[in-house]
Formats: sequence, structure tokens, C-alpha cells
Amino acid sequence: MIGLNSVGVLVPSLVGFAFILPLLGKLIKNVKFFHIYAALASLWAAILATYNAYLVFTAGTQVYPFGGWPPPLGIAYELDKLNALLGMVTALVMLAITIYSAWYLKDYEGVAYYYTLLLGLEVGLIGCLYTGDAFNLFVMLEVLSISAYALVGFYRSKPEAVEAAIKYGMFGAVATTLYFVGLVFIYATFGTLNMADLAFKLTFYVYYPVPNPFSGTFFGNPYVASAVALALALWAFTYKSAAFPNHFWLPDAHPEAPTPVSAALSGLVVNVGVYAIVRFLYTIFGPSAFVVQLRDAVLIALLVLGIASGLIGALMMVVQEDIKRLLAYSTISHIGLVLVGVAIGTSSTLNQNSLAYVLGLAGGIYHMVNHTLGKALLFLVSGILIALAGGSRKLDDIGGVGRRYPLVSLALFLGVFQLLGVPPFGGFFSKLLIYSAYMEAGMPYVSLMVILISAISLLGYVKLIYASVFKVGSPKVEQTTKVSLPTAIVLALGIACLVTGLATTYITSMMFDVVGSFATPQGVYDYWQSFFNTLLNLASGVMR
Amino acid sequence: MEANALDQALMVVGTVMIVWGAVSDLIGALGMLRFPNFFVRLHAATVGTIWGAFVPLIGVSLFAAGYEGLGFYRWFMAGGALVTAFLLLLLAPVGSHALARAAYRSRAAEVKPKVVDFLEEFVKKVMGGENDRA
Amino acid sequence: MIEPKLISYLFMAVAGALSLIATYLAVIEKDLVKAVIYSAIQSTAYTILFYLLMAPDIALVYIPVAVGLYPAVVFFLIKKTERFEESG
Amino acid sequence: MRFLKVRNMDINGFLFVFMLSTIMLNLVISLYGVFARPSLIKKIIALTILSDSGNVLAIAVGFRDWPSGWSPSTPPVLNVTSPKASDVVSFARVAVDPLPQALVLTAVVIGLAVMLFLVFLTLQIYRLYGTTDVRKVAKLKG
Amino acid sequence: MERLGKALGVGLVVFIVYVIFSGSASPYDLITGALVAGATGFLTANLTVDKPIKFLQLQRLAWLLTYAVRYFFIDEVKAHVDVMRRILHPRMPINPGIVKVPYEVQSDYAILTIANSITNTPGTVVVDVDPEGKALYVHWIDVKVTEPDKVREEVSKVFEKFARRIFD
Amino acid sequence: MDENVLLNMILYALPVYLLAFLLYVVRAVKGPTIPDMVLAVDALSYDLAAFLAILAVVFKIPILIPVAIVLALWIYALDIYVAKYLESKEMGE
Amino acid sequence: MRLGRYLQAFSLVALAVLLAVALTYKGLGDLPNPAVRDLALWYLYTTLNPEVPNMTVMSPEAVTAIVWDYRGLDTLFETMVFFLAIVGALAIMRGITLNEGGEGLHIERYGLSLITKTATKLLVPLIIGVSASIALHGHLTPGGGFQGGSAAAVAPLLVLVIFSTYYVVFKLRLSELSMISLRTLGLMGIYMTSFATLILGLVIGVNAYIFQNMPKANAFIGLPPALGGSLISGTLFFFNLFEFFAVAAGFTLVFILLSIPEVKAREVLKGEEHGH
Repeated sequence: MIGLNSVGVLVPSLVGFAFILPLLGKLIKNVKFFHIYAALASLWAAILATYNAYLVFTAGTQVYPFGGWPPPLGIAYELDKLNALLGMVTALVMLAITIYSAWYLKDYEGVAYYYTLLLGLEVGLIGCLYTGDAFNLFVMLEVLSISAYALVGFYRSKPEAVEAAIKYGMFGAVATTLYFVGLVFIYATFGTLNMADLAFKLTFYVYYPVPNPFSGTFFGNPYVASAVALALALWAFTYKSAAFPNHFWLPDAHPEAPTPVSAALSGLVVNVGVYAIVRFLYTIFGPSAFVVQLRDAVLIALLVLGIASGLIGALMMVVQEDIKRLLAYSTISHIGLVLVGVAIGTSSTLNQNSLAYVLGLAGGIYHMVNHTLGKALLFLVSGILIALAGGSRKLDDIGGVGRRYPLVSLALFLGVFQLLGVPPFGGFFSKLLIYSAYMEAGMPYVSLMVILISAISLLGYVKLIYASVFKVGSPKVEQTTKVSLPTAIVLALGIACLVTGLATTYITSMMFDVVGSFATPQGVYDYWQSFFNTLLNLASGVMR
Repeated sequence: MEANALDQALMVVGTVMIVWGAVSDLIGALGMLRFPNFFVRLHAATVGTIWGAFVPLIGVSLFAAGYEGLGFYRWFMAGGALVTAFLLLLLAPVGSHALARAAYRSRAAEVKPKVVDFLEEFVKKVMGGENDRA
Repeated sequence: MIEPKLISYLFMAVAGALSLIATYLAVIEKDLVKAVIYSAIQSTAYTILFYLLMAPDIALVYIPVAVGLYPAVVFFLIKKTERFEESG
Repeated sequence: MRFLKVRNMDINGFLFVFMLSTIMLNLVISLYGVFARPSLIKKIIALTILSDSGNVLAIAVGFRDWPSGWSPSTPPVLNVTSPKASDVVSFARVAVDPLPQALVLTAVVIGLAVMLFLVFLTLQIYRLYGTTDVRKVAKLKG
Repeated sequence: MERLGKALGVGLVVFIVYVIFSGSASPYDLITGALVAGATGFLTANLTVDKPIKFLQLQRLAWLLTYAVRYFFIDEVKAHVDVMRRILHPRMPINPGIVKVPYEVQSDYAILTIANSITNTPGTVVVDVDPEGKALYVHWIDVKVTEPDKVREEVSKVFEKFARRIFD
Repeated sequence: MDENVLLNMILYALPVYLLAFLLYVVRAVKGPTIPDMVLAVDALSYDLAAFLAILAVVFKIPILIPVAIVLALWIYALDIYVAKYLESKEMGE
Repeated sequence: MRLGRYLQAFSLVALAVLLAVALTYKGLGDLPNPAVRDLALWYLYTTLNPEVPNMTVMSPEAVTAIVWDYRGLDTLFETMVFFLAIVGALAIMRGITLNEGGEGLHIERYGLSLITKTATKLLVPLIIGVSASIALHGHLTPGGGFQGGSAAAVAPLLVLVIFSTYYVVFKLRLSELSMISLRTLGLMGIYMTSFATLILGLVIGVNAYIFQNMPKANAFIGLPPALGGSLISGTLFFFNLFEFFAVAAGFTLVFILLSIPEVKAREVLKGEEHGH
């Protein structure tokens, strides 16, 4: 039984690490303590998350019912291969970011608050991924968001940072509130909040309409409810993932945060938005749900939004003068690509060409992971470069710092190749998967768009590499700054990037496996089956 | 359900107080509407809070104490209403006073019409020159 | 003969209308202090709604938060910043 | 009350629907407030109204009609501490849906927390820019 | 030691309020009530009470009861009827002004009692208080006299008499 | 007297309260000054507290009563900080 | 201008009436309905039902039962959101405190009038008593930790507004540190309570779950539902108690932070370096 407990224990146990930290921050003056404390907490999370992923990949979908309540009554964490994998990646990258923070914040006050918020961010991230309950997702999104707002505004005397934080926070609060309103509609009509239960009810709605007290009214109409809920929820999730019309906050917010946090925001937080979209469109309102036309329309809209944000991000990258802002626009571009990948599952594709369906989704998920590694790496490298260049974020001032630190430059190259999609790296294979999916599905113009986006973003990356490595400038290199710890971390991340590419046959088949676990009818059925088994297991023997 | 004489008496008194409260409340509200300025309206508000809220709350308390139909939590209700009533007796005048003083000192509301105003010089003395910031 | 049920629904409707007026005025009003007081009226109306919709728990949590803390916090904020929303 | 019936809805249903419509309009008005008003403080006020309206909507969804004109539906609180089976059954026949109430309890606290944090951020904006008007803030940043 | 006495006094009041508010006297209520009362009393003793001994003098309680009865059945009724008449009268006969009402009691609670009694009777509202000059400034809806001593006769004589007996 | 007769009497008092509330609301919305508005909200809410207690009797649901006390408490707090707002330079002073 | 605004408001109400008429006249069915959803029935049947001893919360209050037992995880993270908001506020206000400078001040001269102050002195213990009652009866009557805690927060708020923040900080000694300590106490209490049954289960080697309260069909342990004949509903009592402390301390902390004079903030912020 200990094995199953690790699924449930991970997120709640991290909460305790965070709860006690502000008091410790008031009592303990030694900064080193906090670095070690936070690293240990992160390590604990990483170990558990890895173990959970191992558990899921060997033993199938895991359900942990909190309080021992059968799922629709209580909350359950439901891990299939998708969220187990993403959870593992998240925890590992967060570990790297936490250790990096120890270098980054070595002489800064407010370290305890910083780590509390960072732990809050980690709790929110993993909680969002693990949860099997739509309302719990709302709560976890808020945990995630509020720590993100606070971290963006962490440099409180920097006007741009505070302004970015309030812009992000104000509209983020609206987005999550609207998601809550969407949930109200869902509950009013379908009478449940558990994702697996919802998936079941939506699939079989045609045969077994769920009776609800408002049947025949505006609130009880399943089509109205689905449309409203899907629209509001997707608006919230595209806000969180910064897809095109809602991308306006990202280029302000991500660069203004402390650099490790920028890495976490750009690499991990946007993933949660995409993950939630995928969960809503493939598990809850899955391919077999009764709202087929609605779902198709939403997916096509997502495809358009994905292409738009891909293009806009790539174009805006080229004109940036600020290294972190450049990377932030690159995030928008890549999220666009991921959305293009996951938007493939319209009913026509599914019916006519299931290969394209699997390829596109696998490519999207694969690219999500690749982007996480590459983007976290690049942001962390940019932190080193900025520190070496005396604190300026301008590409001109950085001019050629990388030349004196070959290991840092190496990491930079690895990250850029990963994002750009140079052949032995993971980014290449994931883009290839998305490309071939749309070729297969008979939409070659989308494939061309993928190539176009990559081509445009090439300019931006070349600019980045040129400015930081090849340009012959006169940077004020601060020789006193010791960079061995962060260099080790970025190199480790770089090796991870390389591994995602070199082991591509293995990883691709794993991705197909992942897609099979959440997006196919069989996968949805398994998801529901494990929920139902848990229910039966817990409810049997009640009336003894 | 046949209640005993004491209970019945409590309920009757309670009902009378509640109805009485309704009438006073209406009159107080009328006063709020008709009176010419803030300071005079304070008196109407007092009518509304003491006879319009305190008395019916006591009435509720008595009614609940005598009404067995309320079941298990009947005394909870009686006690709650009683405590609310007495807190109200303490809070309402203090609130009015604080509001009146603030309105006077910040000159947010004029004391007009008025017959006499003894307060003017005292406030001038206490606040010195900084009275003009309203 | 009035039924209590009708009274209950009547008060719900009145509270709804009241909240609508108060919300509109709160959003439109340029003087932020008045806007806060309008939003306090709106909160009071919502309190009636929660009460009549048989949610005493929510009323108990909503009153401190919306009638008490929101105005307090916003008053603190207005006092430290500025009172009028500029026109235009 | 028969003369007040419209189709199969009586006056009570009309009043309830009216209440729901006002709440919907409140949602719209407060969205306008958040997006269109320039003052950050006004945005915060509108944001609180937005989340409160969502909460009222949730509670209204969990409401159930009175069984008859004289016996109300009750809050989801059992009024005996050691019930028999019949007590529980009769309780479940009249009590409103407790789940939306629990969700709203959570949502209220979350809304409060976010609002508190935004207040501190606004204060910081004012310290740095000397204004809470978003147009001016954007202009000052240049 | 003195703090303990104060805490006992405050705790007693809190305990009574707690039990009345809970509306039952089961062991659970009594135990938690005692704990809450003890903690609250201990925490707020120095804030709330000056002289703990006053809680134990029963004649003060008797005076309080007498005062309550007299206040609710005579003073309040007179004042309410008067103000209601003014509200409903078509011409609204008001004659408002702010007058000075001196007082002679010592303790803060006595002042509070007088001020609250004055404010709770419609027709008179305490606008300001001058602790050094020992005077209340009262907004009076119908100013009959203006000299402070005569005003005192009209407005606060009774309240002051009882307040002194209860608190001083 | 039968309890139903008494309950009926209370029932007929309720619309009177409604009327009073509407009048208070008119004053609260109209102003003209801030203390006026607050005073009206204040009186409205105290009466509302009493009214909610009465409704609890009419509905025969005693557990609704704590709402009244909390409402009264917080409306008092609203009074106090409006007063403080008007009177002082900073809220903390 | 003002009149026009009222007219607009009333036309909005008229719009709502029209909307309602339209919705009603279309015959959208019975709204509201005297029926309730199936899931709700499950909650109502099992919240206090001694006849199904391994599927009940043993609390007559279904809302508190859902908040702290059926969906306890939500509430833990809701507490965390509130906690993070306060930490965020603390991070913004870091270094800005009111620690010194209390010697030369005439604290008595700040604040509102004598009457208000005296009333507050009397009020504070009463408020704490009443709100403690709301919190500690959370599993029996409407109310609970958050409700009680936020009502209790009126007391320090009133003292702060009526007496002045100097009085709170220098006379009553309610500093940031003490509030953070009290808050951490409450939060850790909540945390420990949520793991209590799991740890108990691990110790005696029985299956148990996080947030478990009463015994379940496949996890036979739980906390006692009643003590000495009075219901305490297992973990619910402890959750309410600790949440009461956490919330009251949290609000007090927020208001202490908000009431720090702006001069202090400007002193600290002037010329502060920031990172990149």
C-alpha cells in the first residue's frame, strides 16, 4: 500500500515544507540553511514524482482517493501516463531551478519568502497535473497563479516588475474566476466534478441522459452547459498558457521575474495551461463525447490560435534587444507549436486517419517536454550571462561574454539547438512528428506553417548566439562571480536535451504509449475504469 | 401541540415586539428620507436601530424561547438573538457617534439648519489650524 | 393569505435588483469612496441572497469578507493612494 | 395564485429567474469594470463583484424549491445529533445541495486572497509611479 | 495577581456570553467555553478592566438592572414617541443644534454609559467628547435651553445618576 | 392563542420591513454626502440583522441565527473605518 | 448627470425584467425544482448516519463535512492560497516594519474618541468569545474555522483602527513575528491533522488515507467521533480550531502590514537596488 501512498503524499507533504518557512525566515539568519532546506524539499518531490512515474509506466493508471472516499464524493488524484510523465519532468526541472536559486540569490534578503513562493509554485504545478477533479484543478491553478504573481513582482522596487505582476494578476484572477463559473455550469448539468466521471457521463449522455433538477431549462441544457463551460475553461487555460490573444502579459511578466523563476514560468507554468486544455479536450470532452461539432470547432480555433501565436512569437523574437524578453517571445512561439500539435484531434481526423491523430498528439506532448528542458536551460544560461555582464539584460552589453566561459556557451548551444530543432536533438524529432502528422492528415499548409515558424525563429536564435558568443564586444566581465554551480546545472540540463534527441526511438514509442493512455477511446475507458474500480473497492463492504 | 401558559405569553409578547419593530422601522426609514441633513438623520437612524432592530431581536429571542416547534436548536436561537440584541445596543450608538464626530470634524456634512453650535470652538481648539483640509 | 414561500422569492428578486443597481453605480462612480460604499450595498444584497438560498455557512463567511474586509482594505488603499478615478 | 401562472411556471419561478438574470447582468457589468475602467482600485472593486456574482450563481444552482408554500427547504445541516434512519431520509428530502456551498466557501477565500495580494501590488505601483491609473502607468513606462 | 483578578472578571463575562450564544449547556459547551473564557480573559485583561473588584459588588448589578428597566420603559419610550411625532408631522417641527453637556463621573465606562444612553434615545446624539473639560457635545433635535447646566438637567441627569452608582 | 395565528401576524409584518428597507436604500443610493450613505447602509443592515432573525423564526430554521450577529458586528466595523477615513490622515493613526 | 445615472441603473433593472420574462415565457420548465442531484443526496445521506459506520463523517453539518472531510484537499490548498497571498504581501513589504520609534510617541493622542475606545475595550473579549463559539461549533451549526477566524479578526482590526497602529504594535505587542508564529502554529496544526490518521495507520500497520477521518470499509481506523457523549466529529474539530488561529492571525497580519505609515515604506524603498 506504500506504493499508492506516494501518489497522494507528494503534493500535500510539500505544503508543510512551505507552511513553516516564513517563521523560520524570521528566526534563522543564516541564508545557507534556506538553500539547503529548499533543495531538500525539491529533492523529496523529485524522488516521489519519479517513483510515481515509474509506478504508472509499469503498473498502469493509479488512483489515490483522499480520505478514502469513493471518487465522485471525494477528491482523487488520478495518474495516467500523461500527467505522470509531465509531473516527473516538472519535479526534476524544479529541482534544477531550486539548486540554481542558491547561486542566484546568494546575497539577497527575503530568501525565505522567495523559497516559500517557489515551493508554492511547485505545489501548484504538480497539483494541477496530478489532480483528477475539475474543481481541485481550479484551486491548484490559483495556488500556482498566486505564487507566480508574487514571484513576478518579487523585485518590488523595479517599476516594470510590479506593473507586469499586476497586469498578470488582475487578468489572471478574471480568467480563473471565469473558469469557476464554467464549473458551475458543468456541475449544474452533469452533477459531478470528477474528471473520469464527467468523461463517462459525457460519453454516454446520448444513451443515458443524466437527470438533473434543471432539466429543460437554460441551466440544465447539456449543450449550453458544455459550450459555456468549454468556452470559459479554454479561455482561462489559453490565458495561463499564453496562446495568441491572451499572450499579452507573458513578454512583460516572464522576463521581470528573478531568472530561475523565469525559467520555471516559461518552461513549466505554460505547460499546465496546455495540459489542462489537453485534459479537457481529450479526456473530459473526449473524442467520444456527445458534443462532437462543438469540440471540432474548438479544436480548429485552437489550431488557428496556435499558428498565430507561433508566428507572432517568432516574429517578435527577431526585434528584441533584451535577452530575457527574446526568450519570452520564443516561449509564445513554442506554445503555439505545441497547440498546433494537440489541436489535431478533430472527429474527421480521428475517423479517417488515426495515424495522424496519434502522431500529432505525440508530437505535441514530446515538444512540450523538449521545450521545457530547452527553455529552462536557456533562461538559466541567460541568468549566468547577465550576472557576468554586470547585471545588464541588453544583448549589446552581454556582447561576447560567452566566449570566456566555454562551458556556459556549450550549454547555450545545446539549448538553442534543442529549441531550434537541429537534428540530433529532441526538438527536431518533435517538430518532425507534428509536421508529418499534418502531412498525414491532409493539411500540408499547416505543416508548412510549422516549418515557417521554425525558420523565422532561427533569426532570433542566431541573434542570441551571435550576441552572447561571437560578437566581439568589451563586456565588463565580473571576474569575482563564481559560476561553477550554475554551469554544472545548465550542463546537466543540456545533456538531458541531448538525451531526448539521442534516445528518440525509445521516447517516441513512449509518447505513443502516453497518447494511448489518455486520448484514445481505450485510454479514456481505462481512465474511467480505474476510477470505477476505486469506487467499487471503497464502496464495497460499506453496508456490512 | 399545546404550549403551556408561560410559553404562550412569551410568544405573544415576542410577536407584539416584532410587529412593533416593523412599524418603528418604517417610521425611522421615513425620517431618514425626510430629515434635512445628516445630523438630524442620525436621530431617525436611532429610531430605526433601537425600536426597529433591538426590540424585534428581543422579540425573536422571546418567541424562540417559547416556541417548541423550532426543535433541538431552539435555545441556540434564543441565545443568539439575545446576544445580538445586546451587542447592537452597545454597537449602534458608538457607531453613530463615531460617524457624527468624523462628519463634523472633516466637514463632510454641514450642521445646517442649527440653533446653536457649542462644538465649533472646541474643535478649533483641539485640531488647531488643520481643520481646513476638508 | 401570503405564503412564506412567496415572500422568500420576492425578497430574492428585490435583493437581485438592488445588487444590480448597486453594482452599476459602483462600477460607474468616479469617487472611489462612494464606489466602495455602493459595493458594500451590493454585498449586503448578496448576503440576503445567500441567506434566502439557505446557505448560512456562505453568508457567515461572506459577510466578514465582503461587507467587512473588502471595504476596510480598499479604504486603507484609497487613503494611501488617491480618491478619485480620473474622468475620461 | 393560479392567475399568475405563465405556462408551467408560477410567480415564484419568475422571481427566481429574474434574480438569476440580475446576477448574470452583474457578471457582465463587473467584467466591463475590470476591463474598461482605468483605475486599478476600481478594477479591484469590479473584480470582487465578479467573483461574488459567480459565487451567487453557484449557490443558486444548488438551491432546491420549497416542498410546499409553508415548509421551506433547509440548509444542509441536520438538526439532531443522533439521528435515526427516518431522520436522515426526511432531512435529505428537504435540504439544499451542500456541494456548491462548499465550493463557494473555497472560492470566496481564494478570491479574498487574490484580492489582498492585488491590493499590496497596487500600493506598490502607487509608490513607484505615483498614480493608480493604468493609462498613466503605461505612459510613464514609455 | 491583579491580572488574575481582572482575567477572572473578563472571563466570567465571556463565559456567560459564550454559553448563551451556544444556546446549550452540554459538557462540550461548558468545557470549551471555560477554555475560551480563560484564554480571552488572560489575553485581554489589561486592555479591558481597570479595577477587578467592581465585578464582585452585587449592589452595582442591582443598580444596573433597575437602570435598565427604567431606561427601556420610560426614557426610551418618551424619546421615541417624540421623534416619531416629529417625523410624521407634516411640517416636521425640528429645532436642531449642538449643545454642551457637562458630566462629573470618573471612570471611562461611566462616560460610555452616559454617552450611549444619550445616543440611544432618539433626539440626542453625542457628537464629541472632551475628557479634559469633562463635557459631552450633544446634537439635540429640539434645543429648548442652551446653558450647559440646564441642558444637563434636561438631557443626562438620570443617566449620570445611575452611571455613577454602577461604575464609580 | 394559536402559534399559527402569531406566525401569520409576523408574516404580515414582513412587507412593512421590505418597504422600510427600500426607503433606506433610496437614501443610501442618493447620498448626498458620504456620512449620509454610510448611515443609511448602517441602519439598513442593523434592521436587516433583526429581519433575518425574524425570517429564521418564520422559516422555523433556528440555525440561521448566527448570520445576524456577524452582520451587526461587521457593519459596526464599516462605520468605524469610514469614520476613521474621514477623520485621519492615515488609517493607522 | 446624476439623474441620468439612476435612469441607466433602472433601465438595467428593466432589462433584467425583460430577460426574465423572455426566459419564463419561453416555458423553460420548473425553475427552481424541488428535486436535488444524486451526488448531493449521497452527501446528505452520509454526513451523519450512524447506521453506515464506515461511510460517514459523523457531523450534522454537511458543508463543514465536505469542506474538511470529503473535499479536505481543496481546503488545504485554499488555506495555502491564502497563506501564499500573505507571504506575497510580506515579500512586497519586506523590511518595512514599525519596530522602533515608539518611545517618543504620545500613543494616547492618536485614534478616535474616548467613547469609541472604551466601547472597544469592552467589545474585544465579547467578539473573541462569540467568534470562538462560531468556530468551535463548526461541526454542529453553521460556521467553522474560517467563519470564526474572520469574525475574530474584527477585534484586532477595531483596535488597530480605533486606537492606532502604534497602540497595537507598541502597547499590545502584536508584532509581525508573533502573528507569523501564531499563524504557523495554526497552519502546522492543520497540516498535522490532515496526516494524523495516515501516520496512525502506518504506525499500527493498517491501511489509511490522507485526510481520513472516520473508519472506511478498507481502512479501519479513524479519530473518535465523540468525546464524553458530545460530538466532535474526529478531525473536524481540530481543523476548525487550527483554522481559527490561522485565519485570525492572518488577517491581523495583513492589517498590521497595511497600516504601516507610508513614510516608513518610502524610507526603505528609496534608492533600493533590485535584481535582474
